[in-house]
Amino acid sequence: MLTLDAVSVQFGAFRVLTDVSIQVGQGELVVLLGSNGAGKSTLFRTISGLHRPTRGRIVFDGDDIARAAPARIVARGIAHCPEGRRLFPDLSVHKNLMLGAYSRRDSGQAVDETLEYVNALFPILVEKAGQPAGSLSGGQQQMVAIGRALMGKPRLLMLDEPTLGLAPLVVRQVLDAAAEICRGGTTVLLAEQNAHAALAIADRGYVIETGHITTQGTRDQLMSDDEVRRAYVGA
Amino acid sequence: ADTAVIGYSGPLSGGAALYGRNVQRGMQMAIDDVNKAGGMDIKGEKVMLELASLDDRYLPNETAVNAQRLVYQNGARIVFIPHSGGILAAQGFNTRGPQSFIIGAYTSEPAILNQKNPLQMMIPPRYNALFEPYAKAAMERSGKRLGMIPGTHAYAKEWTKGFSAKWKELGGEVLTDNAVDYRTTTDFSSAVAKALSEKPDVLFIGGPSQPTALIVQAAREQGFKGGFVIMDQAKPEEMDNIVPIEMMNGLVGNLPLEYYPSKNAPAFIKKYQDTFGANEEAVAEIGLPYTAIMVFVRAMELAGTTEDPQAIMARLAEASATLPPERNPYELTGVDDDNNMASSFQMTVVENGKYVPLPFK
Amino acid sequence: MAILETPGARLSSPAAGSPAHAGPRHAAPSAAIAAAAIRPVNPTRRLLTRLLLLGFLALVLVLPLLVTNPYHMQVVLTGFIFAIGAYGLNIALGYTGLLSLGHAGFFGIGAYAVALLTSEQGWSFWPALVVAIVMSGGAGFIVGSICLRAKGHYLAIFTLAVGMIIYQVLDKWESLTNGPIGVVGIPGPSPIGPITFDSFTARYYLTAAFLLVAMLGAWRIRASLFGRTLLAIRMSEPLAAASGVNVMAAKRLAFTMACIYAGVAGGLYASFIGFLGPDIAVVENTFNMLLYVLLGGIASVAGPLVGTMLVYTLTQFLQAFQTYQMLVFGPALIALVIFLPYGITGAVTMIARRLFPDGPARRGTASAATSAPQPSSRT
Amino acid sequence: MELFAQQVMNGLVLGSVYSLVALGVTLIYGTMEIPNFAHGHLYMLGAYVTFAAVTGLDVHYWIGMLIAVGALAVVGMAVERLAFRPLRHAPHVNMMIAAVGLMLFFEALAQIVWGADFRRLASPYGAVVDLWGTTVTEQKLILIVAGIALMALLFLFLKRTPLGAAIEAVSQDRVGAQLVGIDPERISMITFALSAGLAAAAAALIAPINLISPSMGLVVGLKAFVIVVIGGMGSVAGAIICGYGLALAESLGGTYVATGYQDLIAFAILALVLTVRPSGLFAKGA
Amino acid sequence: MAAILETRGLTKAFGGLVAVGDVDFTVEEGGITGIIGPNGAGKSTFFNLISLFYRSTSGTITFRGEDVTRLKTHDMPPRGMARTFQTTHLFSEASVLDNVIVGYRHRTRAGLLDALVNSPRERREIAEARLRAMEALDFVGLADVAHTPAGLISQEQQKRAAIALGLVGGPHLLLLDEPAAGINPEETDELGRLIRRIAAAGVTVCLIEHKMKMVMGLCDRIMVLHHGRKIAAGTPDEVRNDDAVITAYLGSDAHAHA
Ligand SMILES: Nc1ncnc2c1ncn2[C@@H]1O[C@H](COP(=O)(O)OP(=O)(O)OP(=O)(O)O)[C@@H](O)[C@H]1O
Ligand SMILES: Nc1ncnc2c1ncn2[C@@H]1O[C@H](COP(=O)(O)OP(=O)(O)OP(=O)(O)O)[C@@H](O)[C@H]1O
Ligand SMILES: CC(C)C[C@H](N)C(=O)O
Ligand SMILES: [Mg+2]
Ligand SMILES: [Mg+2]
Repeated sequence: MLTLDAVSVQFGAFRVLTDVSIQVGQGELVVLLGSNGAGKSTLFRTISGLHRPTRGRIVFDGDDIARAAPARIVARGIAHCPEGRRLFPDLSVHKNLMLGAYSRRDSGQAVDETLEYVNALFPILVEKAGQPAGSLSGGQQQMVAIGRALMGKPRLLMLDEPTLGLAPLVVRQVLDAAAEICRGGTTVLLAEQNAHAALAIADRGYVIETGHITTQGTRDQLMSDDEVRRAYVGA
Repeated sequence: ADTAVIGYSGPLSGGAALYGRNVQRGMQMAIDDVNKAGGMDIKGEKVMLELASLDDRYLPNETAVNAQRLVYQNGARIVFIPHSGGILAAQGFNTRGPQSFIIGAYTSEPAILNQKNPLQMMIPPRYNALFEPYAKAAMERSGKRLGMIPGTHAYAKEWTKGFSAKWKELGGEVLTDNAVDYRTTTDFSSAVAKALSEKPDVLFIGGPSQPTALIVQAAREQGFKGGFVIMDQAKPEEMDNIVPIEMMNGLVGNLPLEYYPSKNAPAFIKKYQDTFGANEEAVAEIGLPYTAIMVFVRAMELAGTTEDPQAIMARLAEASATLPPERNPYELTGVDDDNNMASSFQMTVVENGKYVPLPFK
Repeated sequence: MAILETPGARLSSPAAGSPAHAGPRHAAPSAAIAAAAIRPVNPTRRLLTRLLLLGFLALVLVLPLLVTNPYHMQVVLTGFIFAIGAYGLNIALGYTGLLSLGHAGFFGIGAYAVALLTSEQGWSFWPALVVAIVMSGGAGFIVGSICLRAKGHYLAIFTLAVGMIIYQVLDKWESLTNGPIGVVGIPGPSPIGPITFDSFTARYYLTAAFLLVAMLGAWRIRASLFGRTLLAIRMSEPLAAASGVNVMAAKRLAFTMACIYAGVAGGLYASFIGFLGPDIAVVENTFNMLLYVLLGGIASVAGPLVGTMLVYTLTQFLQAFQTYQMLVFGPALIALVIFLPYGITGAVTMIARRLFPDGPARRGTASAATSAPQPSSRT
Repeated sequence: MELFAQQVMNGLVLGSVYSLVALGVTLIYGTMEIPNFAHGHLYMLGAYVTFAAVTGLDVHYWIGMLIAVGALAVVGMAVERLAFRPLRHAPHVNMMIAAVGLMLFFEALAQIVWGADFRRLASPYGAVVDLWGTTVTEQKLILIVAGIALMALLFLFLKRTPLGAAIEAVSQDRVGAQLVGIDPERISMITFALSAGLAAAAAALIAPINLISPSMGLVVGLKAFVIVVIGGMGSVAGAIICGYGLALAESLGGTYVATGYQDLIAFAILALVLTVRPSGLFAKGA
Repeated sequence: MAAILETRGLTKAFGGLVAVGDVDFTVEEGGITGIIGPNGAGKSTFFNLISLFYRSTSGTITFRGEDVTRLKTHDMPPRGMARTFQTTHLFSEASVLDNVIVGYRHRTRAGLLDALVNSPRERREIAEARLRAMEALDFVGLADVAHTPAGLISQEQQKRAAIALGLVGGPHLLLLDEPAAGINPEETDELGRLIRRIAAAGVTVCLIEHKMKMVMGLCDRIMVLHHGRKIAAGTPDEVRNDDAVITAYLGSDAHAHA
């Protein structure tokens, strides 16, 4: 459903992505591995329209969205749970979640259902609902961010290092949630450094290094790739 | 030189812009008249006049810079300034410095006379001359209890001080001072209500004409029946464009030029309204600067120079006493020994919707 | 061995906790490290900077010979005076990130101190100026102690109010200040020995001297440890505090310094213009000085002067448009802040950086004439 | 006692104006943190446009007001687009300077188009009514009622509608907002239009009571900033309460303390409040 | 070993919520102490309390024998306590070197007057500060980016820069809040070695971390917080096998990975 074709991104003289080409098929869970500064977030930001690619096409459902505005892209059904969470710190947790449904056009009831789904995923958010999001703990904020992305009922969900700063238990909850979401029919694109856990739930994966896609393959191929094991699984 | 430059530095923008513009208009009118009449006759030579104006937003330091500019760039030897601050700043160097120049001082603030600056003509009357006649007129007609809602600006402060002192001296009773800023106050009602709560017979008010008129209106709306004394800054002829003149009954103030017992006034007013529109009033800020220019013109002609300030000042008295009538709308009779031009002035009281002139006693 | 060089290792030395702990063992650090600590600066740029500085000093010195027209002189003089005020604002805003919208108020305090003492008490200018410094500084210290607990926007509006209050006091406290009528006949600076200050030239050199001292101070502060502390506070107060900086004390000191600059400028203003009214303290004047700092180049050492002179001449030029001048000036301001976000010096520095880049490191020196423009934190 | 009632009434009139203007400032400054000190000048323009419509096109007063609100909404958007949007990434004070530029521009513009002298807009509702021992003109009653109605509407808009939430969202995290499908540029345009419109409404309501002049906006504008800060940046309720609070303090203070100090009162109160509570009365979060 | 830091009944409530409740905790001089616990357990709050970033609701904090409970944030670094923040926090516009120099400020005495007259003390201390900062950067391996604006170096470099900023003042105790968050396994191991070297240099380290592999490998002692309360403390092995900890935090197959 999503195809990147030789996408390059440049900041001034500084090229961050070089001819990145990836495919994400309907209903897949694809993981994007790469260390700091490799370009994962930049790639996501480019897909969701926050950066303009200097070259290449980004095709979603057959249309090139490479130059569309973020709002348009969200409306088309791509949700992006960004690095650094990007919550609305002074707004209540509940308002943060509801804003996730901003560009939804379906009934309020449908939105409420999604809300219940999110609350089931992260029960702590129910008891924090009234509290300003900024006052939550690092991990709790991460949960709000994921929840907000889910509220858009996206067809493609991009999670940028969602387990960052989460307790081991929660790490698994979150990744299980991602898998769960995927099973529910939503395509998931996941950026992770915690490769071991991520690959456990992924169908396929790409490895990105300094802006180039260096390796790609199915979960098992990547699992057994020594390079990948050394650098990202850290086993 | 075949043209002589008259300088002007006044507020052309900001809160006092209207005031500054009026003075500028008066000057411009005079200069046009002189030029239409073929200019000045300086030792048999025709010399045209030219006005150079700069905006000083009522700020003394701007006036200082402007005055320098007018003198040293535009070659002016006479600079009109319409506010005491700027005048006092200019006094710092108009007699010293490479080139001395004359200050045409359009302010009624007596403080500018303290320095006895030899190169200065004060144009409007000193307001302290008005206190007694105003007070008497108001007391006789309306009563002895004086409520006060004057403005808070420098000019109003001085007025209030002097006038209330005089009022007491004449045996009147002065109630609390409810001064408000006429430019920034959004609604005068509360000040008026406060003043009226003391049941005054006369209200002392005054700032720019229009807000002054609004206070009259608010007072009437709240049922005030007494009279008013207005500072000379407010012009009855402008106020009656804002509120029906009946509301102004019992109001004591400066006599509008149009009611002056002066043969020259009507022509002047007509000329002004032909130039600037029928509903523009030829107020003192127009007529007095006009006359002042004419005085200087005459003085330059008598002195036979446009260049030498001292020489021009030397002939000022003579010049002001011998103005040709068509150039003297107020029929002024000459400067006093402080070089104050309009030292004699007239007042009015409004009685059932009419301006009744009252000559000074 | 490397371990011995680590800060941690130093803890084992008895002198730990005192600055003296940079003990003998560290007297001779590895040359490489010592060398690396010095910023590599492009020599050409440093040279140009120095030349610019010399040229500037020379110009200041000979200006009266070039400018004979008293009007131009008056413009320069008034410009210099406001520039001093602008330098104060730059210390608060540019260095420390404290937006003081009450700056004109402190300018007014200094001005009235000099005006009243010289004209009414018959003091001579110099002691009066000292009092002006003490008063504006004292007021700054007190106000700072209260206001600086508020941050960002709250501080801005708080100081705006303080400025308004100062103005109102000058306007209403008639027994002291003559209220709106103002102070009349303020004498010029009294002579020092044989030197009198009646002539424009003499007054010029006096003002220029004050200006140069002000600039020197601004430059020293910026280059100093104290200055770095201020810059740190501007960039992040919490981190500065967590790094052991007494944020409140430093801010208060910077604020006081700024007010002293304003006070001195005010004192000169009063005695040069000869008349003083309350409206010197109105917020428009603060905005003007803000403008000078910004267009010149915030946090830079040349900026305030450049900005003041530029804006001042521009307004003089625009006078030709009469009533229409603000129709031009207003949009001009907007355009300038849009296209020169870091002011003239900012733009110049950036160009200079392009032309003469530094060595391996990507950062330039904070040199006297034009120093790195720093985006001011959202104050 | 009668005096007291009269002054409370006057306070309510003034308060309605303060609150309306302050609400505009809460949106722009309190929420989007754009220090548009020229807001008072938008208010001034609003008054002039109403005046021009009523006298020039001689439409009815209410139509005049609508025209003013519409016109100012457009001006507001233009201001956002031309002056403030280009400065989004610039240091914050640059916006203040831009605001100063706008002030100078608008004031000069008004002076050139409508002249430096005061203008007067006659009210169709000039009649004087007696109310609980106080005398007020109908116009003032209208001002109070309309003012309160407008505030209620705005409050609901901000707290109940997605668009309202979006405004706050954008102000707190632009990127975050974009990622939930909000178009920040559209939002800030709407916000500016809204606040300029409010200012115009306030001006149109007060115009018949007061005089119209190029410099009428400055002080009201600055007081609005004071109100917003006392009320706590971005707090709508705070702005309304403090708007009326300040107005009452001024009219009553003017009566029982001393007149001529109104402007002092406003700023003194602010200083006191911030001394005790460095981040305002109704500050949220902190 | 003596206690370098000791808290008694330390409590912090935000409105109704008790973020940290009645925590008695001791950090032994030397070595590495870890704090773990679920998200929202109160770990960062605990750091904010002992670094006096927050005022505690009740309880006492003793640092090197001195009761510091009522002191201010900026009083701690001079006494030898330094910290980093969970979301890496630097003066991003300034060069990395200038960042670290700020960390040395509390060791210097030169003030406004020294600045104005450029006193010998000013000159001496500036040179000194530069040198110490450079040493600190060298120690964390960032000497080569010393003159780069801190905002332009990578996430992981920024984390090390923050550590240098803490180290330069020569602290006795260094608090690290999730130093390894968001960096990959390889770099995590590298960071672990750095932390060891810091401890070896005589600095007591106390860190919050969710990466169990790192915590278990690094720490001599671990405290576990849950709902603001201390539910366990002890050696990695004790903690790892503590049922309460497993159910609350680790999950059954914790030691498997991560
Ligand atoms: N706006 C920008 N301007 C300049 N450089 C940028 C910008 N955004 C990112 N970069 C650089 O691009 C590179 C890739 O950054 P990116 O955040 O995409 O990496 P990442 O894979 O997400 O790393 P991490 O795991 O830390 O999130 C980094 O070197 C970063 O410094
Ligand atoms: N300033 C605050 N105001 C209100 N509540 C707060 C504030 N700071 C923290 N909290 C609450 O206190 C609790 C502890 O927060 P804290 O940040 O200490 O958790 P943590 O242990 O650091 O979690 P994480 O590992 O996710 O960082 C959380 O429930 C959080 O919502
Ligand atoms: C108030 C105005 C009438 C000006 C006044 N004449 C003055 O001297 O400033
Ligand atoms: Mg990333
Ligand atoms: Mg934490």
